Amino acid sequence: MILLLAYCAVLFSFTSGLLALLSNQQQFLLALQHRFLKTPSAFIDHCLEEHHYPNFLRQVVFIALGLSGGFAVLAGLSVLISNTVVTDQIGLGLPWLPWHIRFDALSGFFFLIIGIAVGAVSLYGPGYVHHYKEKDHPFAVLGLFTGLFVTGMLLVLLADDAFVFMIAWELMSVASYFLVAFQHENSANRRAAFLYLLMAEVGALAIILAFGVLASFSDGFTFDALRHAQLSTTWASIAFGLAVLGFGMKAGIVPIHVWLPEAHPVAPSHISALMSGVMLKVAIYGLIRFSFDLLDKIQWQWGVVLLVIGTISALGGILYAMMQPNLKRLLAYSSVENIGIIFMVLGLAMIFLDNGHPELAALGFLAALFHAFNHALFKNLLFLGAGMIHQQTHELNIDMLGGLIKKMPQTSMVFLVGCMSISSLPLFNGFVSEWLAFQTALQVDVLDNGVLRSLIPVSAAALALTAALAAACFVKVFGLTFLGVPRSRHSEKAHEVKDKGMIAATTLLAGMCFLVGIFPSVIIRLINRVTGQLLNQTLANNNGLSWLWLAPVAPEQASYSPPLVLIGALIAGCVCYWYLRRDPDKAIRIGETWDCGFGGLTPRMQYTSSAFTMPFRRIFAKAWIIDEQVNKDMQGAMDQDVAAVHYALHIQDHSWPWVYQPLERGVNNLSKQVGRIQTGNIRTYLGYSFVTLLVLLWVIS
Amino acid sequence: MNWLIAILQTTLFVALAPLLAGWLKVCKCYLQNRQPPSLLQPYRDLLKLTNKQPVVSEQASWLFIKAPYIIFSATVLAATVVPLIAVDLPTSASADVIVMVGFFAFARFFLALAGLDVGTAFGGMGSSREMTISSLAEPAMLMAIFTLTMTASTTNLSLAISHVLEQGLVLRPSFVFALFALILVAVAETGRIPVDNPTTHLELTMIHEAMILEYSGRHLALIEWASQLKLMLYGVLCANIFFPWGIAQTFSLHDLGYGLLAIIGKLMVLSIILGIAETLVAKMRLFRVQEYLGFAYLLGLLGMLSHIILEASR
Amino acid sequence: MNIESQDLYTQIILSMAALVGLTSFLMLGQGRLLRLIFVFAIQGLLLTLTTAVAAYSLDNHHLYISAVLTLALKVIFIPWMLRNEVLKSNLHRDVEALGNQTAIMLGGASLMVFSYYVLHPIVQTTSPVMLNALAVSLSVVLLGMLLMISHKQAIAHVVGFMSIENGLFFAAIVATKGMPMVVELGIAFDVLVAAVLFGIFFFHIRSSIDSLDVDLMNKLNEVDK
Amino acid sequence: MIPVYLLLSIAFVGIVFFALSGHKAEIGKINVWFNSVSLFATIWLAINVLNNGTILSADKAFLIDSFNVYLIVLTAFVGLTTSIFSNPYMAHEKELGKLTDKRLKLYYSMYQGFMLAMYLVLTTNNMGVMWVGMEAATLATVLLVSLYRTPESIEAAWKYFILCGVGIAQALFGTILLYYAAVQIGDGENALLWSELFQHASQLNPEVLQIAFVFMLIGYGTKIGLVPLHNWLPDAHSEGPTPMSAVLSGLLLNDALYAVVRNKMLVDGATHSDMAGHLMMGFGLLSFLVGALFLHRQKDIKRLFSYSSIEHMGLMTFAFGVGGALATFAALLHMTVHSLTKSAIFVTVGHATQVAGTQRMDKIRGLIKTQPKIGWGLLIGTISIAGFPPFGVFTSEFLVLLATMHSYPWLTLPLLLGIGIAFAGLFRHIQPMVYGEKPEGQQPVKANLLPVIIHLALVLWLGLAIPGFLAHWFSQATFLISGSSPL
Repeated sequence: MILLLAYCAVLFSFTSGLLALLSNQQQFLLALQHRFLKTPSAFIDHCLEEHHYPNFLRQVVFIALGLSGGFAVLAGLSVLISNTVVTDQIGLGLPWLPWHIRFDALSGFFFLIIGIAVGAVSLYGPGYVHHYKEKDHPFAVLGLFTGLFVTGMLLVLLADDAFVFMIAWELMSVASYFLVAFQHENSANRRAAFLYLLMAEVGALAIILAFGVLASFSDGFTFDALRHAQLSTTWASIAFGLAVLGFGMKAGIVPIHVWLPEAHPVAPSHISALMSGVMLKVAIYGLIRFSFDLLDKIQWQWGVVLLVIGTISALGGILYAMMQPNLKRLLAYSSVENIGIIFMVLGLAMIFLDNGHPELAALGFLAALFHAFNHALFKNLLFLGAGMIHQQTHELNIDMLGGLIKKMPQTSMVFLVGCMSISSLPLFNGFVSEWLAFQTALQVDVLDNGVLRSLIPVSAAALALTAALAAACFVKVFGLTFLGVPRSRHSEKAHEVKDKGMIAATTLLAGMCFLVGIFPSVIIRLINRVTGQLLNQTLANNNGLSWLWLAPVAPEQASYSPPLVLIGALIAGCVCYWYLRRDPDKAIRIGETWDCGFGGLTPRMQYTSSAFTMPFRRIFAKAWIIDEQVNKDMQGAMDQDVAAVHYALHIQDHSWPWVYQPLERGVNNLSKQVGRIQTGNIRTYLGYSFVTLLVLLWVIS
Repeated sequence: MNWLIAILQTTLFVALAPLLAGWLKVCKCYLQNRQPPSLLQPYRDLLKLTNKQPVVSEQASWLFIKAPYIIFSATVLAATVVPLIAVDLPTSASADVIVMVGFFAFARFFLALAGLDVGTAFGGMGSSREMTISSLAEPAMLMAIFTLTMTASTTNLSLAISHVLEQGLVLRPSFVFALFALILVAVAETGRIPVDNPTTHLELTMIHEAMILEYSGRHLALIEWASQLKLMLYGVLCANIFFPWGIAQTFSLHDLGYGLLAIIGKLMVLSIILGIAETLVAKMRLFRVQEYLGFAYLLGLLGMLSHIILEASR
Repeated sequence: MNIESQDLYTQIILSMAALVGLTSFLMLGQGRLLRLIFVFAIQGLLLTLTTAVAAYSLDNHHLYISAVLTLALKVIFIPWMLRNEVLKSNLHRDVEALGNQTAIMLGGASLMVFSYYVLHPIVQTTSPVMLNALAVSLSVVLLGMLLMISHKQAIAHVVGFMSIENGLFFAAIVATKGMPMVVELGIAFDVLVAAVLFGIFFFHIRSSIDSLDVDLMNKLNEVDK
Repeated sequence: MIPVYLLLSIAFVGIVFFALSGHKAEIGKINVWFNSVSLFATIWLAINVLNNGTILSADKAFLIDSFNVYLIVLTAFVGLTTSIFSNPYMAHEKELGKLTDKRLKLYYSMYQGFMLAMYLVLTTNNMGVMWVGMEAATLATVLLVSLYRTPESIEAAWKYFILCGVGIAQALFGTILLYYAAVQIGDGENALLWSELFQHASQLNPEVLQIAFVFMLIGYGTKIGLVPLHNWLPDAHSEGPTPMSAVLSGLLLNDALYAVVRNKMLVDGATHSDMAGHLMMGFGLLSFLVGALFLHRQKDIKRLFSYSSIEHMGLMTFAFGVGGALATFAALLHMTVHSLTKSAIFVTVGHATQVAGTQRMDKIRGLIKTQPKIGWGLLIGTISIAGFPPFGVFTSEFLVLLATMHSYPWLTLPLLLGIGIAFAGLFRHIQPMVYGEKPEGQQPVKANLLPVIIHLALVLWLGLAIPGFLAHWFSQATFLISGSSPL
């Protein structure tokens, strides 16, 4: 039954993909109709009309997608609530290895995430894609690969043997590659797509090898067999390292993250939302499945590795994000940051697990999953919002926007919610998971190892720094995009999106961000099931999870009650509001902005993105490769008075010159050397085979 | 009962905050041998501002008008968490110290947005600088506070404080470090010299002032009040965490009054120290701030490590 | 082994082997195409004789057929064709300057030794005669390749190619008393077709680069200039 | 046995027929008919094999076991689809005036000649005849490589001819040594019959067989295109007509590998060492890596894919060398999917070159916008050959990786590198060709993409699920070769 729901989710997403292929096929459909339907129904005729058809098809495809999302949510919830594990086999795959399917709490939880995201996207989609021209950007391609993409992600979660896992994984990668390359007429997209697929390939190979290590110590590729693989610590560590490499490449951890900010922004916005919000979570799922489920014994050193990687990614991600003027690139980088946070907490969980504190491990694990959930919510929200902005203003460069809060009130509202959640302000969901992360880190006292005892607090402080930087970053985003005065004609001309679906989708996500922030224990109880299944250990203080209170370890150690806080906030707010607004004769007077008496404030006088982040640029100068140029045009006698100033700022990741370019150069040089074999002279070729022959003869005798 | 105490305490906080500001001014005037204004001057200012009609720029959006209320209530919420005269607050159970830091972040978030809202250069400058400083200050502060919470193995402030009380007078090197870190952070966060100058009116050196340049009337009053409250909050944190003696542990009137006197005494001493410091030290350049806060962070870290290695090592 | 103890057949075979090897050496050092072809024809003749002797002494009739085939192909047809080519593209006057001839010769000699060394493990399973024959034919093969490597002229390449075939053929006859008939015929057919094709190619090559120097055919290379 | 004779005679008749009347119009269609008859024959044969297992003809001339039966069907199938493709292709070439009637005649007749040689190699039971077939294949195709009579094509053909000739000669020497070892235990006439040899493999003299195998490997390896014997391959592929490249990549290389593997089985039987395996692994890995590196510096699209053929043949050779059930199964599967995919790719490549009017990749742009079918075909084909699921190439690469990880863990690193490098090398060239705006002067051409669709569909099917009878053959062949079966 539960499995049926899951299959429905997969099938519907697949169907939506196939349905998309029917675009531009209405002649064919008409033929079918005349063939089979004896009585022509008005409705079908109406649908198949020349100008209705594309719209109708779009609706159908996205409805199918939405159904798949809905079923995914249902399946996830039902498996989490019933707390069961269902397995199945499908007669595909290798002759001696049918596809093994397993649906447990962990998969269920991620089903939930995907389901919500896909549901929102399917609401949002029709309004967003209708402005693509069929000739340049055929809807068939977009719809087909969106469907396949979702199918792949869902299958990854269902997979129970290495083979089907890899197939689903690669399906996900390839489908999303086509989506990244969807608008392939500009070369940036092509380069991004290439880089993306390359990294996906390398990562996938690493994962295959990780499975291979396990498989070579066990019989068969099914996860059951792999679970019972008996390997030495060394081999286990090798497998873990490969897994971190493979899944981390997908998740976009520093320094192998560079493809991510290239690829995610160039896809259509609802796809970027799926990629950044959900696909990265699938990578997290893979890592969890591999290390917590398949590897029998966790080593605390692995935890340290994850902790360090995570810290670096979190800091690096947010620092890079801060410097981006392009909204979607910025969001992509902030995904790197959030993934980093998740890795940190997972690392903590591993450390506690190996040091014999499973209940704390459960806490960390829970924090990680909860943050994954929250990140899916608000990152989807933000990307969809960015899509709306782009649709209305045709502009993603923050420095060209501004003042949208008056033009697009609803969009600005939901976007504000997104920004507040992602910069982890209280009352919103981002804060709760961060709070849990801190609580986990603060339990360091129970450890004996001095190194860990000093390492973990430092990383906790790094987490604090990350949170603060994130707040700064998103102040910049919201402030420059929505507040102030429009910086370009585009943003002046902008107006609120018409399409109900887009508003509905974003509002839904925003509402969930808030509700989850107020009643986190609802979700946390679900995750508790997952920890129970995976680590055989739930929270130390399960009854600390009432709808009102959140006391994961012990009430006297730490407790947080969002509802009470909300009430308090309302009281305080209302009191002072009432007190100050009591007499109406002091209504507000509208005056013009204070311009120091000079007059003539122009929009160009406002702070821009690069201006806002200048202090950070100076303070953390080492974090980037900064190329900052100021050129003055001189004029007048002796060329002494400045006519115009040109300011150019170019910021680059360190990992380009340190990781990527060396590799590229290496391969090119190597192939150059190899090219010398092909001299073109036949006598040399004869010489090769002659020498080969002699060498071989000599070798064997 | 203790809910009542909590509310009373909060109102005390809100009520006393301007007084502290006034007292600080008085101290500074004496130190700089000037004629001090009356202690109640801040109250008069606030009252005057509340009765004035606010002028709002035509560029401003709803966010600009709502922001002061949000900022003020966020700060008040922070105040509810911190034990002023008595420990064992129910409020500090519903929101622990991390949430308190969250409240500060909340207020700051909206303050910065408000600064950006009217679209002047000053607003942007102010909020950019404010976010910079605070994002550097936050980890240092958490470090300092974590030292306490790990000693008391709780993040619930009132429990932590009572834990310190129970232990009696123990000289902890970690606390020394943490105290200094917290003081440095407090100076930075409340925008005092040497980081920021609350009394400046030269726009280019402003940080906090630059953001609220556009505010007037009751909005300005709220924001001023919020910042005084913030100052007092930090003062109380320093005082009650590290010198908790005198704070009431039972809710008998005698104890409460005693606690009130104690905290007033502590705050007076603190503000005298602060005044002396502000008189002696000159305001530093904006881009020396990171060194200053880095030092604070270092102190916090040292505190943490000395706690882990010296005091709780096994 | 000592040669007296062997029967006449073996002695003949061995001396033939020696002669064939010798012809290979002659070819290797030969710069003039016409002489090269001539020596090649002689090698073919020796091969024919060997085949005939083998056929007679083992009275294995189908070896006669292959003897005839060899005679027709390797002694008459191919040399004749090659000779025409040489005359057509009047190369019969110029001598190809072989780079470092002594080294090539020494190399050839060491190849001879090498092939003995390689085939040595076989000795314990078979008679030394076989070893000799096989070693000689192997070295003929290797020498043929060396010839192709050292000579620039396409015609020389064909000669080398064919002399490799000769080596193989020699091995086939001496060591294994001839292959199964069907294989023999197949091989002969292939050689014939190959010869014809060579003829065609000479034409094309000359028409494309109006020379038969293979070093001029290096358009298809991938070395960065 | 009838189907075998039918198969061979059809091809033979084809040679003669086309040689006489190959210039007529509609000749392409007739060629398609010939090949479909052969396909029918092979399917008939396959059904026979399915029903009553291995077939050994009465005179022991032909042997059809589960190792070669699917290769035969594959050969006939690819031959058919390629002929379907070559019909419009050659017509177009003739319109362009690149070809005369005479050469068209030659082309079609030699096409059948090549097919005949392939069938001969696959069906025969006699190692000598197998050699003859391989040589005949060279001779049949060498004139097709130089079909356009450009200096480059002649140069390529000459190199192809000489190198393969010399190589194959060494294979003959190997065969002679094999025969020499065989006559010591068996009688003369049957001594080269594989069925006999395989029965008495353990009695054969190991030393002789070792040397023999070296010669075989060098000889047939030249045809497989193993580095450093590969130099002829890219030239021949790039200069000949594209259908030729398709069958060369799809069939000739496979059959050469088939010959090597047959000999390996004997050697393994005789010398109970895995010397042969190690040699093959070494060659395979070398070819794999070098081929992958070569991909990066190609300018000609057909050269590009010929190097990718080298790389894949290297992978198969490596897999056969690794031995064991998994690797062997993977290698067999890979032979199938690679020839299907690669020939499909060459079909699209042929049309792409006609669309752009050149083989230079920097001149081919925006295929998807020019002629979406070709663009997508090329892109999907490349995705599949690069080893992305759910295409079959992925399955075999997956198995190879895991088998290697099991037996030689450290060799997975070079494999990993190779796959990554090869992928990058392919895509950095393919992407700009398919994507982007349509350059002016690039016109759609008359193309029949049925072969591409069928091939890719089959590869997809093999990737998702391997049909029962094929799995049965694979596992039996695996058992024959490696002595153990994955099932």
